[in-house]
Amino acid sequence: MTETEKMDPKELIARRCAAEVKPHTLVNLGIGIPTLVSDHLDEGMGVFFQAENGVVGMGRRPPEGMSDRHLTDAGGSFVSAVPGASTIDSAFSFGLIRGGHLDLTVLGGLQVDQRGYLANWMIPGVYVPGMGGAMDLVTGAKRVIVAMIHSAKGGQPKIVPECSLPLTAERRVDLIVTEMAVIRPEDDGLHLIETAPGVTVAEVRAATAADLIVRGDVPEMDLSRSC
Amino acid sequence: MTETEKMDPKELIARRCAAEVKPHTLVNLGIGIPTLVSDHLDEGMGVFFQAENGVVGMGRRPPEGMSDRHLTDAGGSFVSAVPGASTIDSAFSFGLIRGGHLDLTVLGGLQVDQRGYLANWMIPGVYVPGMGGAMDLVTGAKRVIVAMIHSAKGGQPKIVPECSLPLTAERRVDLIVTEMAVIRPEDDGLHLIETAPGVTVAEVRAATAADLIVRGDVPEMDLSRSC
Amino acid sequence: MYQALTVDEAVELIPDGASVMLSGFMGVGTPDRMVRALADAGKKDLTVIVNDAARPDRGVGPLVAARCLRKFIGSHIGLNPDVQEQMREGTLEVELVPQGTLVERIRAAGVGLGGVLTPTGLGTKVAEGKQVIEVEGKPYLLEPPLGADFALIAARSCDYVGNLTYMLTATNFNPIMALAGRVVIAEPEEIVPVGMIPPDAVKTPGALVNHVIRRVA
Amino acid sequence: MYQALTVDEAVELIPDGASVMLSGFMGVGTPDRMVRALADAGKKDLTVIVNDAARPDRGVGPLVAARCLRKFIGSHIGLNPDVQEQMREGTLEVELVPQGTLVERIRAAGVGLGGVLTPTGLGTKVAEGKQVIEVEGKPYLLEPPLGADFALIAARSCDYVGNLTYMLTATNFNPIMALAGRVVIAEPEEIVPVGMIPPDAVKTPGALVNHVIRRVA
Repeated sequence: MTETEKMDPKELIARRCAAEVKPHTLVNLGIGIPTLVSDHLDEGMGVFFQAENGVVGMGRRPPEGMSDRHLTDAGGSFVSAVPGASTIDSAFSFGLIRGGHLDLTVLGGLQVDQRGYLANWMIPGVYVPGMGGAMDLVTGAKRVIVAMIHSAKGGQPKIVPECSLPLTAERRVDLIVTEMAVIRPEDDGLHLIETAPGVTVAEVRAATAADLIVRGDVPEMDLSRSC
Repeated sequence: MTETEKMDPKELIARRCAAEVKPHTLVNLGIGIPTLVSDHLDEGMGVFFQAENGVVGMGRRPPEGMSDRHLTDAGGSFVSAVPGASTIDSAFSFGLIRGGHLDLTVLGGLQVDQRGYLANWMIPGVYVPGMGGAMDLVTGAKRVIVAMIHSAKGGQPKIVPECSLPLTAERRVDLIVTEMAVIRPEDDGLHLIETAPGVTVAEVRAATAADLIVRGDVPEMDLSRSC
Repeated sequence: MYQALTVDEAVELIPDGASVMLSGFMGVGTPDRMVRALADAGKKDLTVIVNDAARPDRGVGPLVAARCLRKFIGSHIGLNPDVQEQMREGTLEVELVPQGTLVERIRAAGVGLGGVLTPTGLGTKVAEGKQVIEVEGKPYLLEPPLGADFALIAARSCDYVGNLTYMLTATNFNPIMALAGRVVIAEPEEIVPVGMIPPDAVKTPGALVNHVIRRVA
Repeated sequence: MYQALTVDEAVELIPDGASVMLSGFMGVGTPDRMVRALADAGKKDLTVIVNDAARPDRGVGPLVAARCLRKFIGSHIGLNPDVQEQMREGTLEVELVPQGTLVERIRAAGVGLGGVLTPTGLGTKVAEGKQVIEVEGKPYLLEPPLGADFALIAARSCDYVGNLTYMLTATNFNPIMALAGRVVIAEPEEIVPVGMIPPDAVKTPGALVNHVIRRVA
């Protein structure tokens, strides 16, 4: 796995997340690493990407010189629309999100805790960007995946016993994907279910402040499924 | 006023109601007598008629053979749409009604009482058609006019001290127009403000179970303002 | 996200006792082929959520006439004597809901809200037994969300990914009910290639539609 | 129902201290001519309701930079350092609202509902000091309606009676805010004759629009 060992950590996370996306589903990707997930999906899968600002069927960047200011993603960047796309107002867009019509959201994280609760919208006294659509996404999506670098800059653990940062929602996320591991929050805590190529269980534990439950051998991430 | 004395009572009511419609407003007309109101308005007035089923800018019956089942009024009858019309879903339609965007509604009535409260949606044990949009209209419209024949069949008074029939809303209507009189509910009760041509105050009182307040001379309805 | 089904295949998906939303206003914008097939199939004990009872031969009428319903939730039943008769017999339960409240309760279920706070119905029979919530000094009735097992949608056009459009007043409850059925079945008048419905013209994104009824052969 | 005004005439309607809804998402779908004119006019103490603070030169940015605002109500301020700075100084009050709650609060004001019952924000800082209402055994936050003195709308097309359309993701908050301003002012990119926007394509009926801004000469 020389290739994957050299892989950029963000690319590795995006690639692993892509394997979680099912055909013919409605998916919302957050800003940052989550945005990269779509690069690893086959356009023939029938996945429609929704953006909070009101598009179902967002496509990649338009051809050079053909972007238009009436069509952007939730970060304000120019995008295209795939054949079969639809555009909707903000109330409808959040109706899809809150109403349980969104099959999956992949979001970045600042902290995730033992209960599977996510904090990703502010660092009091340091950075207050606002929650944007994150609280609705985490509350309403059928499935929530947190895609993030395992530790903060400086090595501070981001997977912790209890979030010290303000929570995004009181909902257990479904999966945590980092460049070191795949972790599934369950009733009894955080299950370490995969490690990245070349990463040991002990290394994951050392970089994680929360307890990790390990049942039997932990397989290595399968990064071959995505394109 | 020989002409108006001979006028059909429903036509007289509709004509008097038409004088209450202001240019460039949004108006909803109920089934029955209220429907006749639009016949007495100039199309150049810029009045848009809304129907609960989702049209703003309803027009008259289409030319013979040109009606289409995708465009009807709230009674299910074929209508047309005026230039500048728009069609909206039911949530938007009632958003206009409940949100205070409707300038006027003219509705039929079974009873109106001393407080100005209207009952117009059921006669327990006799007839239970349902309220349709009436409760939202009476609750939400900026102005509510009740257009009805003064007494029930058999001469039973419909303007009563307190409605015995189930109320449509706990909102004081703004005006009552009958073939005998125009009555304005206010804080202190029902003010008789106009009588129909050839009808005396005593005759109106005799046909009305509620007290009527009369201040000075009661003028005769002016039916010349409408077209 | 969807499959094209025959009307009979779609009807088979709907079991006796199911709750079914049916769009339409006096039969305008109602999926008539589905209604007739459900009646012909002799479905029993359905709960139907629909604006009005239309007339015996229109809208939900054929389902009432065939005695397929156990419960009717809607705003108006005045023009369908079958409903009045079955209500008097006690074989059909009728829940009358103000039309604006009905559509907002359906929307609330569809968009994940916990209910509707409306001034409509305060001080009337509609308020009986319901909670009144005060917000900023004004009272509102608390009306619960209203979802259903199935939403049967009458569309004008449908493309291959299930995007729907509606025409004029045949729109009515359709776009709202398409949010609130656990299974959404669309009966379009025409099926068109992807791209024929521009993004801004789509009224119901295909992501909400589970099944599409084939066109008549 | 509307009059065509110059930008300057429209700006004169808006007094210091007014509450103003401003559509747009990262500046896409924002009425930029109105924003610039308000900033140039040196308006003071405005309360602005807008999805996000965009960037200093986009969306509401010029109003922030010109220090026209006393209060900002929105869901995201992360990309506008001016907001962060004025918030720290204490000269700008910021109320952060989850985006889905924000748009529903605006809609509630626009459609005459008493508030929003949403699961979003439960158990977070957003819930602090707010009432929790239980409906059918599930808890929801009660969020009040949010209206404004003015709603400034960026439309793609407008016809002579004020019917509006929007284009692609420039739609966003526009159709909802057009319901919730006591005075609604539309800034269209183009003005077209009545009839060019078919009834089913209208996103905001002209009945909601009080004023239309003239096209650039």
